Amino acid sequence: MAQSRASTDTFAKYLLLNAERFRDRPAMRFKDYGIWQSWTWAEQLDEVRALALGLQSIGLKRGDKVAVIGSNRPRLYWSFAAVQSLGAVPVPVYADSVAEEMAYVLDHAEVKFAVVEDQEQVDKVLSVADRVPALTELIYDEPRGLKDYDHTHLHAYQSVREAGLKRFSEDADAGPAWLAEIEKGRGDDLSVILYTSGTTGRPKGVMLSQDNFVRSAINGNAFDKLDENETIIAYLPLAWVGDHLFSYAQSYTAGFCVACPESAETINEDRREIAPTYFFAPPRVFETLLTSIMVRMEDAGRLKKWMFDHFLAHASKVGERLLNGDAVGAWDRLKYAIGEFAVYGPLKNRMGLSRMRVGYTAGEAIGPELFSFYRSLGLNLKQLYGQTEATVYITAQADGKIRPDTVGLPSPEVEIKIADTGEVMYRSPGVFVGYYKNAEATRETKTEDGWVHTGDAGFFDKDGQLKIIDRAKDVGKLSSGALFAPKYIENTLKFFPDIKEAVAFGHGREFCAAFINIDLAAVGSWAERNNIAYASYQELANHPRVYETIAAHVDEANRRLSREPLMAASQIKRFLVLHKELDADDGELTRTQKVRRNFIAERYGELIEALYDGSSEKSVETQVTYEDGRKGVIRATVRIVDAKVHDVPAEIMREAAE
Amino acid sequence: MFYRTAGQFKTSYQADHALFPVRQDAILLAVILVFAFAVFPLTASEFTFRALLIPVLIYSLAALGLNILTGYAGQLSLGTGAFMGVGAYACYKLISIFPEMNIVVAIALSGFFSATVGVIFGLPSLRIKGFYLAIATLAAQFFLVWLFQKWSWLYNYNASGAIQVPNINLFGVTVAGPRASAIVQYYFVLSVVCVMTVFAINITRGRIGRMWKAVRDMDIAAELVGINLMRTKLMAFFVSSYVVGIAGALFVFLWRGAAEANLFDIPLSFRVLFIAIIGGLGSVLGNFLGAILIVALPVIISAVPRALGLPLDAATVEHLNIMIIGALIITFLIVEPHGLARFWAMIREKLILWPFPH
Amino acid sequence: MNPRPDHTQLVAPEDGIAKGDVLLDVRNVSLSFGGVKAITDISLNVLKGEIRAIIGPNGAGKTSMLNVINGFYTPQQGTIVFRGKERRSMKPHEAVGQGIARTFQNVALFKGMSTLDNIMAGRSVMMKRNIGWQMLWHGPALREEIEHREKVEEIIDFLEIQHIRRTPVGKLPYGLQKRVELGRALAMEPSLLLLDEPMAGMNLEEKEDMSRFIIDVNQQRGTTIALIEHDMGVVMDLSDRVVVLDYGKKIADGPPDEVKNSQDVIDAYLGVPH
Amino acid sequence: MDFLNGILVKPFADMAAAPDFLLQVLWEGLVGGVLYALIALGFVLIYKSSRIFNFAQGIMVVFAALTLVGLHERGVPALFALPLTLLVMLALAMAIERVVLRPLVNQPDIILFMATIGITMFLIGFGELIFGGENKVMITRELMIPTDSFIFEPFGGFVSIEQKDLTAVVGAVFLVIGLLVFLNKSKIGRAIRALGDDHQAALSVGISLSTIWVIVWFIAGVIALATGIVWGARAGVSFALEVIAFKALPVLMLGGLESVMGAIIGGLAIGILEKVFEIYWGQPLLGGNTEAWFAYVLALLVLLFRPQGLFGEKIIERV
Repeated sequence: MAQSRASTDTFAKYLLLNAERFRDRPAMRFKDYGIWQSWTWAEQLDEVRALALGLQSIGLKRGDKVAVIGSNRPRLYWSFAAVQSLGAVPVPVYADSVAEEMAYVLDHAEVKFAVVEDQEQVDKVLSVADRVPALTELIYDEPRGLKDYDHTHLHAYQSVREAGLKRFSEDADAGPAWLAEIEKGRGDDLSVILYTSGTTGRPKGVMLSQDNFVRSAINGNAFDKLDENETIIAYLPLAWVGDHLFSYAQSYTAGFCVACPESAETINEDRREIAPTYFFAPPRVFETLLTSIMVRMEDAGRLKKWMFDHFLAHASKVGERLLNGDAVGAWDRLKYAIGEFAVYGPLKNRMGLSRMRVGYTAGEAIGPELFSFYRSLGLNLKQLYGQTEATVYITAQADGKIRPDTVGLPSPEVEIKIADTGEVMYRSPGVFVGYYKNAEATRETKTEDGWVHTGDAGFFDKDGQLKIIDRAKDVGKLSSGALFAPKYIENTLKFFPDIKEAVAFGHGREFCAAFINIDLAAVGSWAERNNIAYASYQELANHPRVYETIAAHVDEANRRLSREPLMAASQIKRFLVLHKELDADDGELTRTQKVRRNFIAERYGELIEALYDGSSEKSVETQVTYEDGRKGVIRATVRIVDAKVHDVPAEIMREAAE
Repeated sequence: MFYRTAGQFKTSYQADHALFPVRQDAILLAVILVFAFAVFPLTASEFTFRALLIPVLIYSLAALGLNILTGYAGQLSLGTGAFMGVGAYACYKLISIFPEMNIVVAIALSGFFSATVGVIFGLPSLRIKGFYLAIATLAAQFFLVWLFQKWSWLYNYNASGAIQVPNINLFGVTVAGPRASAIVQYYFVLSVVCVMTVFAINITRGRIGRMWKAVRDMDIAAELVGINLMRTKLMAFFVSSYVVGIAGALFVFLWRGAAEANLFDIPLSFRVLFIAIIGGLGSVLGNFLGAILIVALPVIISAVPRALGLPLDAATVEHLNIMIIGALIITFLIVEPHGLARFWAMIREKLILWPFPH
Repeated sequence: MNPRPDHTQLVAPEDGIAKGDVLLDVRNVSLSFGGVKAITDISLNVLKGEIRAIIGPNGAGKTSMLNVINGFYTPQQGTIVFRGKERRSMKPHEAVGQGIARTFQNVALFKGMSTLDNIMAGRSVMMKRNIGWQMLWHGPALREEIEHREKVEEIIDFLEIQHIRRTPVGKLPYGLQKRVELGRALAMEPSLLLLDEPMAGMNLEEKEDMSRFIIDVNQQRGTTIALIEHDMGVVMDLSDRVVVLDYGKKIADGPPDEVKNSQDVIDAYLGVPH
Repeated sequence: MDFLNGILVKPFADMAAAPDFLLQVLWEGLVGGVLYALIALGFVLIYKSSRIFNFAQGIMVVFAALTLVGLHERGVPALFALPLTLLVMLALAMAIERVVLRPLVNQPDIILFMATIGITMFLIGFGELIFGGENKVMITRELMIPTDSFIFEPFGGFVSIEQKDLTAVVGAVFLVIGLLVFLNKSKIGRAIRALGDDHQAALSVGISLSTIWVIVWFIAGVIALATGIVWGARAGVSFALEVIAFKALPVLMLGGLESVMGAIIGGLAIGILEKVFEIYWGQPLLGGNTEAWFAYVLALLVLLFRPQGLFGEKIIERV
């Protein structure tokens, strides 16, 4: 059964290979019942085989689609491999999708089976089952509360697994037959269909082949020198391409161990325990982490606070240079070493990143200050620019010389060109097969010769590093003709821990204006310390002193924008603090928590008008969706405030003029 | 700061139930043990052994015994000194009657005598609670010390009324008596204390320890989860008095060399109680910290003025000593009522959370 | 292969009583304290597998009733038949031995211990290794400890209190303390679980959670539950049968709907004088 | 048989044979009992008002006596030294309230108890440092306490009653009566009594908790001084006196921690019984000095049957 690397073109084959070469090395850990339950590769093979045989016996066939819905737990990862081993296609679905969204995806993908986490997901799937005609069998992991459900087409994972084990032990042919089934797998087989939440319209099903993932993963492993000694913690949605690549594809190809946290509440604790060597997170996670660090340090004693600030300042001075291997004076090195002992080391320890060798931020642009903060601590955090359609990698920053304002060099085997419109286009082994049942969209995105439109505007700088400005279609112009890149402005604002989300407007307008969402954790803690009572987010957001604070942040953001020749014109003239948190349940954010600007512009049209008509306040009614799906209306009077616009500093004017 | 716990995870309950689930704690303990077993013996003077190291260990053990009863099982006792006396006298009689008996065996057996007496005086705890029980334990204190004085069989009818430790050999080395060297006695005491401490830790972290703590925290609820109060309390008295008895035997045989009845009087009981309370009730570590403080304090108080060139007479030092200990007790209770162990726990917590304040 | 239990171990123990038969029969019990009558000639039964509620206004004798059932008080008159065995009195820890566990109106946890230890303490009775083994720790004592830890972890998982596993219970908010207390009672694997106002002092969300746990305990583990509750609404949703006490007397007994419409009950709750 | 005879018959025969001696024994016991009762009273007052088991009560007796004698030794006239000592006791009460009680309010009982042991040690060290550790003679004569004896001859025998003992008993009776009047009739007294049950109720009287504590500790100090004078006159003044503090503890067990009457009756009962036991059983049969433990063992036996003491309120456990 010896497999050579060359012939391993599917994940099922990698599973067999790993069970041999990494037999007793850990493949999977899961914090459950208080300890890290662990499985070696050999055991993982047993689990996957048991599930595969079980699924087969309840009717799963080659080519069937299987929805996988739930949080990061071993059994759901195993179902990917089990489903793929039989030549069927897993379709991971965002676990927090409301029933409506889920119904569309399940139906569109024509899923026949669904493997879900618990009662909540079972209920959701059952509630839309009549709209998903293809769906026949439902398998759940967590049996709690499901005892009295009709089990004709509902199966406990445990019982499917046991049926598989029984088949394997009783039927001597079952094992070999399964292996034969795996042998039938080819690199160009479909590996998964990932539904992108798209900023507009219905989600599209991105079809990715085994090759797409295998080759991207191998390239990624080589690029970052990942091997079987890594450990990662799997905590991002299963349906996100990044998680599928990092926690599944790279784990299988490199043979490293994936750790699943106990629950959403314990993720920080769990990360600290595991201390991943390879870590990935969208900027939002780094932001939250930084905010919580700063909030917690607020309560520290004077001396400790001084020490903390002092060493962080030193880190921001020399930390990145040290990491980049630049020359740094001996005294600064010594001071940095003391800082490492007293502040940086402990801080990394508390974040659970002490052992991190390689870290990526991906998904969207990260604020340069935020990025630098982590790097200055000595963390090898890098940016990665990618897409579902590319199987993640388009560009990535290589170890060493890293500049925060670029997303790095093209990844291995990726070709990139900038279209006349300024749009970035790429071609690579990771390029997707097509959109499922949507040839038209496929044609719009992918050219005949395999180039894919990213939809992002960008350019290569003089080092050949790619710089992304914004979504190609979002980059607009002020009525003066000056460039308006909303995301850039928003990121500048979001640098402040008090600001959780911002939405900038200005295309075709005279000036730039913004909606701001405060960060309840940061501002709430500030309010507590200052004895400001508040009953709700809305009340806090509307508090005059909160407005004062935010105004100061906007002013600082404007000062920063004024230093950028391209951006100086789009300083924020007016802003308001929004009366509710932007929420994916209301469609204001995507499931990956990106702002859906057009939707927001439509929904809050009156507020935008108020921003530009000079009024100082505006009463609005907004419909909201609660967690349980009920709808309600909140009313608020939102105040609008003017911000100061800064002159462009003279030396920058000169530079721009040159 | 020093505690970098990231990456320390447990894949089995065995590992989770290890004595030191955090690696740095194990390292710290290893360092301390190296000091205790190697560095101190190589560097300490006779005076240091006799005035500091040996008494610290013995008092720690006595406080550990008391802590089991008071800190874990919640039964306040003011009669520790007398129970130490029972251990000492029992050991003395055992050695007198069976001169060939191995000293380790004799000490181990003498614990059973104090344990038995402890259980007898613990019987009232089934009906009496709180301060009433504390006073009741004084009955044991006064009665037993009276007995040590009046029952001359106990001290082999010596005219002096005191017990005198003969020279005793263990594997050819003199461990007790006038000829024993301090370093040998130190090693002997250290070994006994280590073994007893390990036993105590194991008992207190398992089923029995939980039952004790349950009785301490809320005896009614403990009874209603099926814990037999009588057995649990008497078990605490038994184990506690056993350890205290051993400490008493060591106290006389490995340190003082001779003892009169009034050595085991109230002041001894209180000294042990202070050690347990200042160290921290419900903690094993605290007993050691408390003992270090209480034993070292008089030494320091007499040493400091001498070093400063202010020679104080012995009586003044003694008075100052008592006064300062009194003041210290109050200060400690105000600053950290849960003792030095909690103090350390807080420091440790700070080090783990560093740089965060909480 | 790594065994991962699936909530199958902790079910109510076999006690020889079939589902739907009488598990507990309280017959003509009266209890008084120095002349003050707390309970007057009350009879009621609890069927195996049901959720039985005892309700009534303050001072109706509900808690006294539970105290009689689990042996904390000895009634002056009447008998109690549990699992076919008749008795007048027994020690509370003997009641535990027979399979009765309970929670308290004012949380009675061991404040100095962690959540884990509190629940472990609930299994003290089932742990047998003697002090000799405990001293050595490794070997049988550790094996036993781990064996019970596994079951306790299931309960922690069941009650969704993983994140407070190591927290001293004294520091927990009230709602969580109640949950830990339920966990401790469950750890005793009782045939009959007595809950004294499990939702007292909780907000709506906590009440909903607690109701869900109670129902899950009853349905998944088959544990028979007798509970006291002040909040009528919760009781009516939760229980199979309800008995209403007032001034130590039984004034109604039957399914929730029936009881709700009983005039006596309405009067009692509205405080009509007797 | 001899043994049983020694326990059950002979002591009573001895009593009957020498009733005058029995009377003398009873009187001695009574005087001892009065002192026990006084110390116990100090305990009870403090316990009732602040739930503190004041271990330092015994040492306050010594400290008060020592201060009185010490002041006199340094040339302060006796009658001036007395009010000065009272001032010292007031200062002590205030210091204890400020330094110990206030920072420790709301701590568990055992912590407060330990703190009073700390106070005890501090006072011992402090007292000895200032006034020296040697035994001193109470300034009985200077305080105009008669030192002669009344001699009676009942049953044809001989009973001697020292006048200072008689003064002590009479003085104690007045002190107790005064105290009871104060507690029952005055506003502060009622507040003190209420405090034991309910802090809020006591505060509603309009006196701050601190004030009440100072007053209570001061009263305990006054009682201590009275006890110290009497006891010092009998046994001399030194820290060896602290043993009487331990004597008061079984009194408390017998009488109950909160009962004033219990303290008085318990004190008298123990004083008399331990003397009788010592004379008729202890010395002939047990080698004497049984007073060291008799009171405790007696109290322990009583408690086994009445865990709350003879006068304590029955504790009903609720869940």
